[in-house]
Amino acid sequence: MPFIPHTDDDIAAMLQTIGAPSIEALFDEIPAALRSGERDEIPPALSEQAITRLMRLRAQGDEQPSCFIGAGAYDHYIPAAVWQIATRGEYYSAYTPYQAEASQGTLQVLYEFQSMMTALTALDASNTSLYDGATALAEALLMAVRANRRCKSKRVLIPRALHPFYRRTVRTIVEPQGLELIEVDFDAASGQTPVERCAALAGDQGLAAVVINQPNFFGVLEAVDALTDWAHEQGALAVAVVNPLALALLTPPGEWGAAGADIACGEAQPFGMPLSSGGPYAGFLCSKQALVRQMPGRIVGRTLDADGKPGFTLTLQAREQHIRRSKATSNICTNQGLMVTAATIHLALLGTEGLEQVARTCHANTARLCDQLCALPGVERAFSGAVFHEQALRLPQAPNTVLERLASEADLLGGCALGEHYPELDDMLLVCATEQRTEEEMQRYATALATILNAA
Amino acid sequence: MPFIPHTDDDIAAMLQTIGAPSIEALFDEIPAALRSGERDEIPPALSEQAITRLMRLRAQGDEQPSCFIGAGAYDHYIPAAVWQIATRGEYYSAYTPYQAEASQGTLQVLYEFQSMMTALTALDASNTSLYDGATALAEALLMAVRANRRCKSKRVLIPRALHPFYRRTVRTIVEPQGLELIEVDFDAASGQTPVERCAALAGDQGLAAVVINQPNFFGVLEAVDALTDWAHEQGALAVAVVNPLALALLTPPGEWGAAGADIACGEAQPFGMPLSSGGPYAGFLCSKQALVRQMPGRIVGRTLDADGKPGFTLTLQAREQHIRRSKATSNICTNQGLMVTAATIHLALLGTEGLEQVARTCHANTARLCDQLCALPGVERAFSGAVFHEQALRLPQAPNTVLERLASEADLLGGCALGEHYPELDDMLLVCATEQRTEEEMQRYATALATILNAA
Amino acid sequence: MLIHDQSRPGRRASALAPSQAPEPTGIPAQLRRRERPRLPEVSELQVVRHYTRLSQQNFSIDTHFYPLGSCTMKYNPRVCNSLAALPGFAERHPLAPVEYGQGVMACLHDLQEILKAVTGMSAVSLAPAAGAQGELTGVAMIRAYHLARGDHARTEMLIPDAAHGTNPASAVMCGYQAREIPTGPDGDVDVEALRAAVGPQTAGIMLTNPSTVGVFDRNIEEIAGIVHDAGGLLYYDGANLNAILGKVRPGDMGFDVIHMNLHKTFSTPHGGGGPGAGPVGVSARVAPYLPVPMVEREGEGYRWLTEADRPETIGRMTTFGGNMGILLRAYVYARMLGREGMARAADFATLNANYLMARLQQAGFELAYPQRRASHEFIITLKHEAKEYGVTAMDFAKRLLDHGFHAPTTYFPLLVPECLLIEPTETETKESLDGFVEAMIAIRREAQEDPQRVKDAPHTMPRRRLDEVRAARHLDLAWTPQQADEDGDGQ
Amino acid sequence: MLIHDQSRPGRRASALAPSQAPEPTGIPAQLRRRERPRLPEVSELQVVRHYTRLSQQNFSIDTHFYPLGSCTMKYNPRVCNSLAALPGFAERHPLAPVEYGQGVMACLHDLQEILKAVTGMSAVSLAPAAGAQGELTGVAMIRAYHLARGDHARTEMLIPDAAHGTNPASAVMCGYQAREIPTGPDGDVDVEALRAAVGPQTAGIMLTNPSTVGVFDRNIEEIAGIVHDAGGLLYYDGANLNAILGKVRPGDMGFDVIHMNLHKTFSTPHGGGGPGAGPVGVSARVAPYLPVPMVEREGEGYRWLTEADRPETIGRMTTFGGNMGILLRAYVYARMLGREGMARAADFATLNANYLMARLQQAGFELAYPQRRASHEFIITLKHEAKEYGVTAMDFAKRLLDHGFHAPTTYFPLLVPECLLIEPTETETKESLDGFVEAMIAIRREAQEDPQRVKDAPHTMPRRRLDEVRAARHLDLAWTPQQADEDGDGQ
Ligand SMILES: Cc1ncc(COP(=O)(O)O)c(C=O)c1O
Ligand SMILES: Cc1ncc(COP(=O)(O)O)c(C=O)c1O
Repeated sequence: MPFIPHTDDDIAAMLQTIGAPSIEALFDEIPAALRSGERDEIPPALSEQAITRLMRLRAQGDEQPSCFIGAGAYDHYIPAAVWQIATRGEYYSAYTPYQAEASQGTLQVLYEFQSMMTALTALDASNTSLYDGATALAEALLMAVRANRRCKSKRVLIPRALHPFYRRTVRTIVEPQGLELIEVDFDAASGQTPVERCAALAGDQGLAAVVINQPNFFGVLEAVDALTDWAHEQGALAVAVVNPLALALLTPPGEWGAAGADIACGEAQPFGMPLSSGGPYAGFLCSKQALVRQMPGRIVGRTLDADGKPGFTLTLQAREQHIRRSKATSNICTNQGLMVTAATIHLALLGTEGLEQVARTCHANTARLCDQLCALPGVERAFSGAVFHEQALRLPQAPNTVLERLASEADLLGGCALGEHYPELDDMLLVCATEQRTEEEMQRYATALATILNAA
Repeated sequence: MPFIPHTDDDIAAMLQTIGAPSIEALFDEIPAALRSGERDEIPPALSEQAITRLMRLRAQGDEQPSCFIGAGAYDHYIPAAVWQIATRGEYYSAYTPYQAEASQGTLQVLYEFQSMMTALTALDASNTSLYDGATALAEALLMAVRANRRCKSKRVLIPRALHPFYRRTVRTIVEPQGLELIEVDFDAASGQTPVERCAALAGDQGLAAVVINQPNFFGVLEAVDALTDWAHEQGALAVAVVNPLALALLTPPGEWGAAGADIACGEAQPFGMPLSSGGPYAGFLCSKQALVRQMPGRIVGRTLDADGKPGFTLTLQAREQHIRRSKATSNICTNQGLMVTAATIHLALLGTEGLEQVARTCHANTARLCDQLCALPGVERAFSGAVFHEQALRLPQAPNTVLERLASEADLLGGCALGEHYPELDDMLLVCATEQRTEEEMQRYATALATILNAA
Repeated sequence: MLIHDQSRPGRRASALAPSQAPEPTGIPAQLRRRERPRLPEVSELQVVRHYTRLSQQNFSIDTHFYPLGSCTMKYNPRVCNSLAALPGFAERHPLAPVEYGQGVMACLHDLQEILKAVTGMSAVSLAPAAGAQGELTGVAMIRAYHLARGDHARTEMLIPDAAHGTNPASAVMCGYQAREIPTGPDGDVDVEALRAAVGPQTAGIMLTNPSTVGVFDRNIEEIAGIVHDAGGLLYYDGANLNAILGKVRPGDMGFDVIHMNLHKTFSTPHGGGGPGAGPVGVSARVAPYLPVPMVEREGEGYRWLTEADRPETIGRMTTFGGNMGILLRAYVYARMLGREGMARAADFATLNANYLMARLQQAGFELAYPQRRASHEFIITLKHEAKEYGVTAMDFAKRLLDHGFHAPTTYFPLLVPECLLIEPTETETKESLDGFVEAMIAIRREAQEDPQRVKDAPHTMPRRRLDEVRAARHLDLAWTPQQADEDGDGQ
Repeated sequence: MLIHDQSRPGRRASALAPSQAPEPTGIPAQLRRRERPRLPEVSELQVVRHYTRLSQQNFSIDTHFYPLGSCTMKYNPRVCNSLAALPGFAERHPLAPVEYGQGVMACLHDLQEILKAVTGMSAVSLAPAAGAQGELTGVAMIRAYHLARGDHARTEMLIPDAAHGTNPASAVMCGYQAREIPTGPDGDVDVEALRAAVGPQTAGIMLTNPSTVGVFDRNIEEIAGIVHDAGGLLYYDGANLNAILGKVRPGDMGFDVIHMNLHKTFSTPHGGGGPGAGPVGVSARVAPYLPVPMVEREGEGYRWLTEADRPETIGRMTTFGGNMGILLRAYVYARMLGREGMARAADFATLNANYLMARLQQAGFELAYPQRRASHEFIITLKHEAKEYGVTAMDFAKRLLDHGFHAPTTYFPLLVPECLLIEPTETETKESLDGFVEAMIAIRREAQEDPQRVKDAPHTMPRRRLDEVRAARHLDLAWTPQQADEDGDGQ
């Protein structure tokens, strides 16, 4: 019996102790009419060997060519040590560290993660993860609305240049609580979100929060200082959504504008998490100290043990559902602990310098690729705003057709067509060349695109 | 600097403590004339990311089709847990357990391995590995010659039906010490090594040892009882070379004939070691208790600690080179510890029943495959002797040509052509279908062979 | 010592980074950060050694019996991990064309089908990232269902007092008021109280069955009738599905919406706090509201269903549609169990729980519901021990650590005083359970003879008992450079 | 507890085996075993838990500073492991056609070239499975060289008394008598004694340089002259190559034959006792005798050189030609170091050794060769401490374990009394070394104040000091069913 250690002798002895005639008898409180049997729709058991064969076959079919898609998930190099350590049984098969004394390993890793995220964001406090970037933003907005006592409304300003899937997810999660999401459009020339457009939407009841995305979905860098200051002038909290890798180079949210963003959140996937068709990743959320009691999710604190030795424990649990139930800051319980473990190891391996090198290389690769592509007739940078490591390009042919041909003819995934999410941008392609992309691959892209465009 | 933690400050402080002006100065005892610099022949450093890219490309090219080759190395399923645990840093990056108190993990694993091997061979003692099957046999013969006080000569009888690479390796290793290797031929009809042929070669000076191989290179099962009894009648030690997986089904060497084989050795690769182009594998060596002081290699014993608690330590070290130097039983020092760790976990996972299932399935698969192939005109079993999981087949076409066509047309490696090693068997192919081979693969083999033979 | 305390300026694990990259001249100076972030600067060996040693300070399934009630800490098969990590799966971009995703989509599709069959629901979406998100999703679908019918009056979600904290929290996140329903003395929901509570304001009820007190609610059909008659829907919290897998199906019990904790019943790793996966299943009338994406079979291949295909969907739950790597693990596990293995999990989880319960009762511990069968878990109350020896459930829990056992869940559910919620799971041996009983007996004996020793526990862990009050009062949530300067050489 | 002690008849990790296979009717009954072997019968979780917990009882590089002299315990990069385990490499059958092996063969070929370049030898074979087998191979080649020249009189191999035990053992395995050459007071070989020992019976000399006393023999040129003039060949034991990598090449020193311990200098794992890899390099005149197989480049591809190509070869060293998986790891490591990284390893290994030596000397410990530079290792002698406090080198070694440091090599080389041979390697931080010095000082203080405490060490390991005498007297080398019956419930 797979995974079940019971011998016939064990079963007999155990039933005798229980005083039950059979295992079946242990289910005698279930109304007989409700009982069901084996389901033919479920296939019969496979041995480990057989399922391995099946899964290897399926995985082989999914092996993808060189990837120039970014759009919220990025192909970064993950050092071999990261997952060899993160999958050690002691991390992999432990639960949430409720018994602190028997979980110092996980707890310290989480504290170190918090320390790394506060260092990157220049904020005071971090939680130990939310499900992903989009849900982190949803939680950040709920948190901001709860925390913002100055503003009576639940109105939140969100840039349209924010990832469309973030906006969709946020809507699902926050609308039942009556938050009103107001989208502010980007400037068609720069790709940025101008303060003036925000101002036009401020309205009478005020804004509880303003979302500032750096870089935005188009890779474009926003004027974060002005936006933050403007948000604060409105009495709104400034909620930053950032690519944490970009923070190796960019002004951290805690230093935006005069007072700094109040909350920063985003997707930690660039820190050691495989692309894996979209998950598991990890959302992060940092804030100023004053807001920490409104934070959702687990938080680890350093304290002392009975001998006065420093140690770690979950803290501020009174915010959480298992204590506060219907009054909790969030319903989140299981989060993304293992991914955070990987992220912590990943960041420790890279260090300040390594992370900066990765960020710089991504920036340089994307710039180089775009220089090559924009040398082709009819291809041009779609927006004038500076970018981090993604760039929207305007193509002289339908992006979807170009993508199909790039895949079949040059064995590469050329980017993300923008038309599906922004109908008015249906001639645009969003490309990203991380540090994983080689000269040869970029050259191949340029050559193939030249052929495709020529042929038309 | 890859892998080097020193900061400039560290270097300066350390040099000051040493009282040396520079690192270079620390090499000032090396005669200047001998000093060399960087070698252009060595390529410049690659980052982990770059070497990963290179090695993945190279490994991709080596991915092989379904494999029906055995001939001393077998494609068995390795449970995922085996290497996930064996590569835990505490096993992977430890040294030989010289400090027993800080190495109980490795030591107990080795003791458990010894226990598993003695259970399989029905002998009293096991060492903790030699380099591989062939060197284990070489050591076994040196051991037998040392131990056999009754026989003055260093003559050893070796079956020609033993793996050709074993015979070649043994020759390299034992001939410098004056051992005389006498090869006894197999019976062309049965593929077995008849006692009568052995008897004809016994000679006047007697034999120190007789090698008995079960199954032999052709997969054929030898009459081990008769051979063992005969060897003992000659005053020779009986040295068994066995596939340890086969021992799930076959009489263990310790029970061969009236008195049992004296030494058993072989290749532990079938126990959880990847094929890996030929290594690292692990040789095993077991013997009767009386011979244990002549054993080569590390041996672990169970003993008590100062508190009377049972624990493990290397024992009988007086046999070994680091104590006995030129009088040691062998020069072996580093052995195959990690592979043995994997083998122990592998065997614990399979257990008695699982191992027997694997052995049975290999036997059945090979039989089934051969039934299918022998249904083709001109294809027949080459020997009449019963087999474990390998079978020599006689083909109506040159085996090498057949193999090439099987590879290119049916994407499978059809076996090992025997002509290279046994000129008189140049129409033969040795095939093996382990538990890894599926119905579909075997069917594919039969169909392809039919096509190839038809076309001729 | 923190990894930060090992940092020295200029130290690097430099085989890992790409070679010297150029200044990012494309980024305007005013957007560049002024000071570099203070991440640890350490060598690769330091990182490996630090996190390897830290790991050894954890209890985990792979090292210890971990009978944490409501959490189903059973063996996480190692092969699930290695197969989900195959490059074809791990390296696939979420937005890669479906032609490069037929493998993963086949697995997801098959998993949807397996989950439908085993729960008796008519449609499943794999989108939610964990159990609590499954709840949010489920309640949002209930809300969508009522609103679509123009029924705006339903503002209350009924929730038994025994329920997990996520239930009321999820209900509130969806804009409902959570209304508590008491549990009867036998552990079943108080049906009369329920009857009194339902009405036109009732959106539905969230039930865990077997409940978190570890018993199967025998009145489930009656409860379903009451709620349905009042126009509400039944929500099934599937955290305890392991107890009834292959025995009885939520769909057959009358539930309209369920979530499953695959990291419990389908044995994906808990990872020190996740990731999980919380697929939702629904009856036909709720199906239109399922979150996207879902996988549909089309001819020989598979495609994503998105908002375009499912206009009434409540939407997306995460950016890219779920914890795929976890879903793959669950799929591998489900295939290894197979149809016959599902019920077997329930059989032996239940056998282990009832055996452990019987042994503890025979050893003189008081059961919360002695007249009932245990499901896969059960509760003992240490209120006598607390009263007589002054030793609490928490003290027992801490002392268990010294005996090499992770503590059961403490003080949950809230309605049983000084309780331990004990869930052994099916993958533990009889010897493990017997060892646990011996430890409990030994601790009780010690509580009589030397209570302080129990109160001071643990004694053999890397740390003694941690001061949680101090942690909350003197918040220390992150290493800072200043701290390092103050501390001198750290700790 | 042994895994055997957890065994229960009929228990199985049954997801792992293929389904019910038929009776092996093809095997005659008289060849079938009568009784099934008693392997442990345990569940998969029991296996995982048992070996995970056991592992935690080990010191290792990944967890502890491990300054084991002569063993070069440096960081084993994790990526070497994952790349060698890629399916294309790991699953390739040794007899698969070369068309399915160009990847691995390219790596092996490139590794041969790198090793040639860094050692200054003219040809390299990767066949030997470890250092000692490299020695056997090397000495066998020396023998073949003499025999090929018809020189049958050479029966002696000269070996310094400081040499590793494998040197004399390997010489004897090749049929030579081992003749010891003393070491001078400064650690160099006693040249006069050498001069007196050489003659027509001299097959060669086996040298480690830097030697196992941790110094570079300054007279190496003179030694080479003496041995060569006598018609002998020079054998280089490359166990200490890490000290001179990229600084001086054995080929340039005049060596004819060398082996390299890739598991030391090229950082492949020691694995609790292997596997290693011990490639041999030779000068042109010895090249014909190199063991097979070797890899040769042919056009754009690679092929194996076998006996057919190399008729004078001494033959095969292992069945299939070497520890390929280890060679791949070494190759990855070599490429990550690159040409500039080779000398850097030597630089920092030497810096660390000299720093640690200086600090210990300043702390009052006696160096075996105080007037000399350390190479990558050095020796201290605790003869004073032994005499004055009755605390031996072994006692220091055991007490170091309690301080969280693996002990250095003890009582080797044999010529220095109460010695510790200390090799920190280049991958350790200054903080590690400083910590080790503090521990040594603390132990010496304790030896003065409470010597028994040191003699009773270790105190904090999973076991106290183990009784080795008992182990050898009452041999207990394997679990047996009888034992289990006697022991009752085991230990
Ligand atoms: C009964 C019950 N419901 C819901 C949950 C929440 O699930 P998750 O932790 O996956 O969000 C849990 C988890 O502990 C639970 O035990
Ligand atoms: C100096 C010296 N020579 C030779 C050897 C033998 O090498 P191996 O253990 O790889 O067989 C060693 C290993 O410890 C050594 O230190």
